This record gives sequence, structure tokens and C-alpha cells, in this order.
Amino acid sequence: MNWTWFHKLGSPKWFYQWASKWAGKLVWIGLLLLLIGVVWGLAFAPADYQQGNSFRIIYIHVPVAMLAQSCYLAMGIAGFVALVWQMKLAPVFIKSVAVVGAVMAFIALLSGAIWGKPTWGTWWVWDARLTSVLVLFLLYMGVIAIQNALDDQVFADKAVAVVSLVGVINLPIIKYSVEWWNTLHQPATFRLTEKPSMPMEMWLPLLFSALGLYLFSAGIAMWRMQTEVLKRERKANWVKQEVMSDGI
Amino acid sequence: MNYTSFFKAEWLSLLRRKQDTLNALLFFVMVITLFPLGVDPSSEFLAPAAGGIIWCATALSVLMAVEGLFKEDFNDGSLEQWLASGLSVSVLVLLKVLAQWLMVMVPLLLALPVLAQMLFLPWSSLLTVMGSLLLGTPALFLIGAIGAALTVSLRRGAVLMLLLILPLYIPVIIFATGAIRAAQLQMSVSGQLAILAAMSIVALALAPVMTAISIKASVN
Amino acid sequence: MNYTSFFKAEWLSLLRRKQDTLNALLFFVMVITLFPLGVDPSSEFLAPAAGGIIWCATALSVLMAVEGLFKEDFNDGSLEQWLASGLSVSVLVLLKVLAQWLMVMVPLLLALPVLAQMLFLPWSSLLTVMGSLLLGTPALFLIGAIGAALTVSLRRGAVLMLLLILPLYIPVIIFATGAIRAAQLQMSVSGQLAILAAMSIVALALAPVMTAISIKASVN
Amino acid sequence: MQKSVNLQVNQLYLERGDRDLCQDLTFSVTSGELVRVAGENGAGKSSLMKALLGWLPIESGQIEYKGEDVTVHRDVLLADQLYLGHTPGIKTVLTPLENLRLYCPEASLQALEQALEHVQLGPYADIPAAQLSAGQKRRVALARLWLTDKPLWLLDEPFTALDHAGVLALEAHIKTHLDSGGAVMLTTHQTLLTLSAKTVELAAA
Amino acid sequence: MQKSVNLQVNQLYLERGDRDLCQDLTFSVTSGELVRVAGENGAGKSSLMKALLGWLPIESGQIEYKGEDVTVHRDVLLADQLYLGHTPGIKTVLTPLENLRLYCPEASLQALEQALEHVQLGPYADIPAAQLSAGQKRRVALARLWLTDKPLWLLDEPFTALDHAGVLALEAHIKTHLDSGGAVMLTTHQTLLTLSAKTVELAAA
Ligand code: HEM
Ligand SMILES: Nc1ncnc2c1ncn2[C@@H]1O[C@H](COP(=O)(O)OP(=O)(O)OP(=O)(O)O)[C@@H](O)[C@H]1O
Ligand SMILES: Nc1ncnc2c1ncn2[C@@H]1O[C@H](COP(=O)(O)OP(=O)(O)OP(=O)(O)O)[C@@H](O)[C@H]1O
Ligand SMILES: [Mg+2]
Ligand SMILES: [Mg+2]
Repeated sequence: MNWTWFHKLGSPKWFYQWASKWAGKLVWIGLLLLLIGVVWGLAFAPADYQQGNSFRIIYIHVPVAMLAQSCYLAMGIAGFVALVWQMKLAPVFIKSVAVVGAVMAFIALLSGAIWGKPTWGTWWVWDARLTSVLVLFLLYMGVIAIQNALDDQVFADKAVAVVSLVGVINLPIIKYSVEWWNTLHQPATFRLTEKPSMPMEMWLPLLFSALGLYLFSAGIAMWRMQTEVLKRERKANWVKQEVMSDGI
Repeated sequence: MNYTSFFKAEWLSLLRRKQDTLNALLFFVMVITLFPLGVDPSSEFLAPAAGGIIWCATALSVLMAVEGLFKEDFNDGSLEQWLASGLSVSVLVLLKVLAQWLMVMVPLLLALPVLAQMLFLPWSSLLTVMGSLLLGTPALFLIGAIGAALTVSLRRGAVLMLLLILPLYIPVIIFATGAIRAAQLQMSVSGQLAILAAMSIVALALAPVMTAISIKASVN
Repeated sequence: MNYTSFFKAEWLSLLRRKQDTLNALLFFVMVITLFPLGVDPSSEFLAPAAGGIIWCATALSVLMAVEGLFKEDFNDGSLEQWLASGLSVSVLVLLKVLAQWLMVMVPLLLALPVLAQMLFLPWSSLLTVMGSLLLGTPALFLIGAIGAALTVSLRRGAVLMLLLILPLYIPVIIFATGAIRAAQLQMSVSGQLAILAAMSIVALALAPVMTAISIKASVN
Repeated sequence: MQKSVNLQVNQLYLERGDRDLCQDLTFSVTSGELVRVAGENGAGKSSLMKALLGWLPIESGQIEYKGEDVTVHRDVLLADQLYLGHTPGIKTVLTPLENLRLYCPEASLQALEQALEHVQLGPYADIPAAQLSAGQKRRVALARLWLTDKPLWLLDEPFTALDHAGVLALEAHIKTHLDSGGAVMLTTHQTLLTLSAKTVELAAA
Repeated sequence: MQKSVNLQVNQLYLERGDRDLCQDLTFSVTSGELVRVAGENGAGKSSLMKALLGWLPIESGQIEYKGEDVTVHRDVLLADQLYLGHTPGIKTVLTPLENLRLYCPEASLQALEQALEHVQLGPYADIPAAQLSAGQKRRVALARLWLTDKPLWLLDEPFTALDHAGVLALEAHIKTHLDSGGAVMLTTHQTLLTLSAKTVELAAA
């Protein structure tokens, strides 16, 4: 296997230039797809025969919930890379993605709660899935809080790597435990796990908005990483040139 | 410094402040008292909730006990000496946690039968409660050590530490209370207890290494 | 040093570690999460217990927040400077507690409506819960300050402090949860709330003096 | 305005645990005087300062300040002194400037900055004190001496961690203070470079 | 057994935040040598020690110990050194004797007591360190130097808080160590009384 891309990615300069090319494109393509998906879903897809129009929030809820989980997984991997290969870029990645992930987890909770009120008659139940998203949100807050709390860059980088890695090991355990906990104790009143068999015209817009959100968020994260890289490498010659040429 | 002298000194320090041990126990007692007072003192309410209350109280006591685990070592320069000693920091962490665990959990387990009575926990489930504590608390201590190391350089890191480690405590608490509930329903508990033991073993393998990394990063 | 510059510096220090504020809130969230997870997540169990759980969680959060209130001031010699300044230590204590109270309770009260929902607390009692927190928590902070001062010179005073102050928390918790229970039963709550307010006023009059005495004793 | 100091300590007897730190210690600190408390490690120098401030019990003896007996109530004495101990009360989350503002609220921003210049901390005015070196932390506390008008300074090991230039600057400032009618009581194990002091010896136990 | 030390530091470049602490710093520490790191407060003396021990990242440069490159893995160097920092790791709940036993588990009780005698702590051997004076606490840590056979000592401000007799005793002990083939790298702002040292100057930023 050819590892050069891996080592290249480790170089802040290479990453910066690569991201300059791609971040903007990702954001715009993502935004476009997201818009298509959401407008299609909200305005044109048929209403659900049980839930009526309230189900349309799914076009926000599900992509956001999926992304919230994916972000943490990515952070956990980056944490491993940071600890084992000491790659400079990995902590930057964690720092940037953590905020995106936290926002997504928060929106997932919020949209779920808003959806829950009309369908279940309550904002919240202690269901396995809901609980694990809540814990996920707290894990994100932990990563963000520790990195804000530590002044020392080297320590802060190690700390977020440790927290991300430990958290990601625990995520499946948490998921498994809450599922097991709630099904043993309280036969779930509301099952989220059984997918409503969805007709194509409901499912396609969902696919669009999910894909769009992923690309959009990737682009945003890359932007954040670029800023962070500039801040950290402010002494390097290439950064000075970069800043000069941007005329800032 | 070697491992034996380190463990002896840790143990001695803990003994010197033995009122602290007693206090971890008393904190445990207080949480257990607070709950009936604040919520509902009837046995119909307490008996089924007893296992959960005991575990929540334990988790909070352990948190209190490990919260400042390395703070003093950081302030008085001991962490620098650990690193300079050339010994494995992971092993030192493990020894420190072991000393702390013995000091906190032994009195707590001894007092448990009486306290369980106050929450109307049926005698038949007492053994399961004790087993779950024995198997589960090592994980709590070890995870707590990671949080303590991460927040060691912060002046008031206690709350941040809670935020970091409570999500990791949740699975332990869920399986432990699950075992107790199963015991109260006369169901088999060996499955859950095995999971608890597995968690402690995983924590034993990973947590000291993570803690050592954090400690190393904190010295600068 | 004068009172204004003291309060400003306290406030600034708190802002500098504003993640701690957020964290006191998050600790509150965590305790509230722990209970359904550890004990019982059904709304039949949670709704009537909600008021008690919120108050237990608040008491524990306040404990965490005030636990190390003077520790840093002790270690860095600030307490000596307080005494040397010739200002009234009681007033300094009061100002410090005030800053801390604002920093912890304002976000907590803002977040309460959402958290109350997670415990299925009826909307109708929410106002009583908030009122009881507003009136009762000053007492918790002030009493906590006494304990914090008493234990400041001990190297690991946290647990000892809990032992000292939790008994004093119990009456506050009993009256507060009493008020909430009355509200859930549509009964009048003004009596209990008045008692809570009275407790805070007594604490306001006595606690700073006691705290100042303990602080003075800790410097030697 | 000329400062004036007149502290009289008569037949002071201090103990710590079972050990006598001093017996029948008599000395005075008056305007223009630099008094150095000498004694080996553990002789009781820091304890003596704390006893003067009223934080340690006095077994017997009497303290007078400006003719008033302050053995029991130290208010008159406290109002006139500035004390810097082994740990001088610097908050590490605050910057040097913010620390000074806490202790010297009356001073203008310009005065504060000037004081920081005097202790060579000009460029560090806005960095959290946690990120300063040992000597720099110490300097933050010492900057207060450039901002105060208290006549009596009680300095416990003020030269600790200071570099040579720092010691010289501090000694020069102490000199100015003495010349303006102030008085200084200090402990140090280092030899004074430019100052001469009256010595109060605490004999070893 | 003759001790032997050979530490080579080549073109070291350290920074802290945005400030360069040293650029192209080259020096060596070999058997019998006393190396004094000099520089004003905040120059980076403590940081240099920590960088040698591997606790601070090195921007560029190379460290060699006994011919081996230890820039990345410090094990060989760590095994040979004894480091005492600004805060030397003394537990205040433990007595001086217990503290020494922690750090020097191989030494006999008699050796430990002798070491405490050397730092004038004989009568305090069984009192919790919390109840010692500033200088006495410091002496507990220094007693380790009488018990070790490590050839390379790294001492950050070892004379802080020590009284005159204490400084002399420590200098004499350092001399013995150097004569037996050991080496010492230290920082101090005080002038050395009896020793002469090779100086490594850290220029101000
Ligand atoms: C705060 C409340 C809620 C949270 C935290 C939450 C969380 C989640 C999560 C994590 C997923 C999985 C996304 C994936 O990876 O595929 C999901 C999917 C889904 N949720 Fe929610 N949810 C909440 C409320 C609701 C409500 C009230 C409904 C509707 C009754 C709902 C319906 C769905 C559906 C239909 C899916 C997609 C099906 C699936 O992939 O399993 N959710 N939700
Ligand atoms: N907190 C304490 N509790 C009990 N005894 C103490 C305490 N602090 C100091 N002592 C004892 O009091 C005596 C005097 O201590 P003090 O700190 O005044 O000495 P010092 O002259 O300032 O010494 P140094 O030069 O080391 O600063 C010492 O013998 C010490 O053992
Ligand atoms: N924890 C830290 N985080 C960030 N910067 C620091 C930290 N500690 C020290 N510094 C900075 O690094 C520089 C060197 O500090 P260092 O402690 O090495 O100085 P030093 O030469 O030992 O000074 P001193 O004589 O005061 O002990 C200082 O300018 C200081 O501001
Ligand atoms: Mg002293
Ligand atoms: Mg230094």
C-alpha cells in the first residue's frame, strides 16, 4: 500500500493548499444538495399517512443525527492517530470537528424533541437512542471544554486526543448498554429502530439532504482547520507568504 | 524510588489522612440519606430503587475520592519526579489507584449491609450489590484517574472532570443496576456481572496508559 | 485592595475559567441524567420525584462549586493578603460568594425548564421549583462557604467538608421539596417558601462571620 | 508627605508546637530604618512576621505602634503595613496587570504600567501569570511596592528567585522608601548588595 | 567506582509560546564539570532543564549522552540523572524520613538518618513536612543528594530558601560529587561561594 498520501496529509502546508482547493467546492456542492433534499422533502414529498406533515422534520433530523455519530467516530480515529503517530494535523482535526459534531448532536436532540411533542405527546423519553445521543452530546462538550480550559497547546492536544479516543471506545459500550437497559426494563413504547418502510419519493430527498449535509460539514470543518493551521504555523515561512499574498 | 517504596509511601499518605477515608464513607451515607429525605421515604418507593440509589451514591463518592487524585502530586512537583525516575508511569498510576481503591472501598463494603437496610434493600439481593460493587468500582476508579490527570493543571478542575468521566460511568452504572434488578426479580445475574468484570479489565488495560500520557503532557 | 477591586478581580477570575460555569451546569445535567439511568426512566416514577431529584442535583452541584472556594486563595497566599488588607473579611467572603452564586445559578436557572422536561416535571410546578431555587440556594452557597473555609488548610478537605455541611443542607432541601410537592398537589406554597427565604437570610447574617473566623484560623 | 513609622516590640515570647522561637525579643522599627530578621532555617523569621500581623498567638510580650498598644487589636498597625509572604497572593489566572489592579485599585492605568516596567514585566502585562517563570511571578507581587504609600513594609524573603538586576532594582527602591521616611522589615538569607540593615537575630533553638 | 558523564547538546532551539528561548545553543557537561545555566528571570533556564528531560518539545537540535543520540528517546539519560526542580516533590503529610524512604528505597535506615543529619534535619526526622519552615522543606529534598549514586545532577535553583550554612554544606557536597567523577548542571541567581563553574548563558529575548 502506498502511504505517501498519509504522510502528506500530516504536513500542514500540504493540507492547507489541498484544503484551499477543495473546501469551498465542498461547501457549495453540499449546500446545493442539502437545499434540493430539504425543499423536495418539505414541499413535494407526499405526507405520511399516520403522522401527516410533522414527519417532514425527518429531512433534518436523520441526516443530522447520523452526522453527529460519524463526527465522533472520525474524532476517535484522529485521536488514535494523534497518540500513536503524533501527527500534527490530528489534534487540529479533532478541534475543528468537535464543534461541528456538537452542533449536530444538539440539533438532533432539538429536532427530535420538537418532533416528539406532536407524535409522542412529550418532548423527551428515556429511550435508548435518545439517551445515547444525549451522552454523545456530553462527550462533545467534554472535548470542547477541556481544550478551552487548557492554555498549553501541547497538553491540550494530548488531552483532546485522549478524550476522543477513550470516548469512541465507550460509544458502542454506551449504545449497547442503553439499548439493553431500556429493553430489559421498559419495553420500548416508541421504537426508533424499525425503519418505516419508506416509499422512494420520501427516501430520495432524504438521501440528498444527508449527502449534502456531509459534504457541507466536511467543507466547514476544513475551513476551520485551515484557520487553526495558520494560527499554529504562524512562524513558518509558507504561512507568512500565504498571509502576504492574501493581503491581510 | 521504586514500585514498592512508591506504594508504601502512597499507602502511608492515605493512612495519615485517614479521616478522609472515613469521610468518603460518610459522604456515601449522606447521599443515601439525602435521597429519602428529598424524594420519598416510603419503603414501596425505596426498596425497588435501592440498588440504583446505592450505585449513584457510590459513583459520586468515587468521583469525590479520585477527583483530586494527582493534584497534590502536581503542585508539589511529585509528577516531575515520577517522570524523572525512569519508572513506568502507567504502573505508578496503577499502584496509586490500587491504594486509593482499597482505602475507599473496603470501609464502604463493610458499611453496606447496614445502609442497605435503611433503603429496605432485600437481604437476598445484598450479595449481588456487593458483587457488582467489587467488580464494577475498579473501572470507576481507573476511568476517574484519566479525568483527574487531564484536569490536574486546572485550578478548579473538579467539575470539568465530572463532565469528562460521567459519560463513561454510565454503562457501568447501567449494568450494575441491571444486575441488581435482575437479582430482585430472582433472575440470573452472572451475565451482567461478567460484563462488569470485562469493563474493569478493559479499563485496567487502557486507563493507566491514557492516564500516563495525560500526566506526561501536564508536566511542562 | 478595596471591595470593588476585589469583586472585579473575582468576577474576572470566574470569567477566565468560564468553562467552569458551563461545567457546573453540565454536572447538574449529569446528575439529572444519572437518576433515570440508574433507577427508573419511566414517567410514573420520575414525575413525582422530579422536584426532589432537581434539588438533590442542585445541592450536589453547589457542593462541587463551593468545595474549593478558598483553596486557591490559601495556596497562593491571597488569604494572608485579605487579612493584611485591613478590609472586613466577612464582606470579602460575601462578595466572593455572590460572584460565585451569580456565575453558577444564572445559567442553571436558565437551563432548568428544559431539564425539568426530561424529568417530566409538570409545567405548573416549574415556577415553584425556580422560586425555591432562587430563595434556597443562597443558603446552600453560604453554608458551603463555611465548610470550605474550615477545610481549606487541610490538603484534601473536600470530603470532610461535605460531612460538615451536608447536615445543614438537609433542612433546606426538606423545605424546598416540601414546597414543590405542595405545588404538585395544588396546595399553597408561600409558607414553605417564606421559611426558605428566612433560612437564606439567617445564613446571610451568620455564615460570612463564621467563614471569616475560619479563614483567620487557617492562616498561620 | 513624610511617612512615619514607629513599631516597638517588647520582650516578645513566641513558640511553635513545643519549640521556643524567641524569648524576650525586644526591637524597634522606626522611620528610615531597614530591619533585617536573621536566623537559620527554621529559626522563626516567618513566624515572627505572622505574629506581628496577629496570625500567630503571642505567648507573652507587648507590641506598640505609634505609641498605641496593639498587642490585642492590630488595626492601627494593619492600616499602615504592606506584607509580602513566601507566597504573595498572585492569582495565576489573572494577568500581571489585573493582579495589580486588584491590589492597587486607586492607581491609574499608567501608574500600573509604570510599576510593571519597573519590575521588567512590561511585555508580560497581559499574559496570564501561570505562564510566567518563577522569578517573573515573584516580580508581579513586588510591583505593588512601586504603587503603595504604606509606610511599613514587611517582606518575607523578597529576593527569592530574583535575578541580579532584580535584586538591585528592589534594593534601590527600598532605599528610596527609607529615605522618604518609610521603614522596612525583611528576612533574607542572601547578603544585601547595597543596603545596610539593623539586624534582629533569632537564635537557633 | 568512578562515575562518568558525557552530555552533548548541539544547536538546540527552544521556544515557549511565541518567544525563542535559545537558538543554536551548544554546550557539554562532562565528568567533574559544574555547569551553571545563567540568564535573567524568564530567560528559559528551567525550560532548558525540562527540555533536556524530555518534557518540553525541542524545535530543533540534538542531544547526545555517552555517544548515543537521545534526542528522541531519553531513557539512557533519564537513568543517569537526578533532577530537583523549583518544587522538588516533597509530600507534606509525610515526615522527612518517610519522604527519603520513598525516593531512596535501597538506603538503610542509618544512611537515611545520616543524610538528614547532613542537612541539619536530624531533630525533625519524624515531624510531618507541613510543619517545617520554607528552608527546611527544601532541605528534605536536598538530602537525596547525600544518598544517590546518580552521576548527573540537574538542580534548578537548589539554594533557594537555604541559609548560609546550608549553602556552604551543599556546595561542599557538590564538590565531592564532582571529584568522584560526577557532573552537575544547576541554575542559581546567587553567587557561588566556594565553587567555580562553567557558564552557559541564555541571552534575553
Ligand atoms: C430528542 C429526541 C430524539 C433523538 C435524540 C433522536 C435520535 C436519533 C438518532 C440517533 C437516529 C439515527 C440516525 C442514524 O444513524 O440513522 C434517529 C433516526 C430516526 N429518528 Fe430520531 N431521535 C429523536 C426523536 C425522534 C422522534 C420524536 C421521532 C419520530 C417519531 C424520530 C424518528 C426517527 C426516524 C424515523 C429515524 C430514521 C430511522 C432510522 O434510521 O432508524 N426520532 N433519531
Ligand atoms: N505550619 C506550621 N505548623 C507547625 N510548626 C511550624 C509550621 N510552620 C513552621 N513551623 C515550625 O516553626 C519553626 C519556625 O518556622 P519559620 O517558618 O518561622 O522559620 P523561618 O525562620 O522562616 O525559616 P526559613 O528560613 O526556612 O524560612 C520551625 O522550626 C518550624 O518547624
Ligand atoms: N507553563 C508555561 N507556559 C507558557 N509559558 C511559560 C510557562 N512557564 C514559563 N513560561 C515562559 O517561558 C519563559 C522561560 O521560563 P523559565 O521558567 O524557563 O524561566 P527561568 O529562566 O527559569 O526564569 P526564573 O529565573 O524566573 O526561574 C518565560 O518567558 C515564561 O514566560
Ligand atoms: Mg521563612
Ligand atoms: Mg526557573
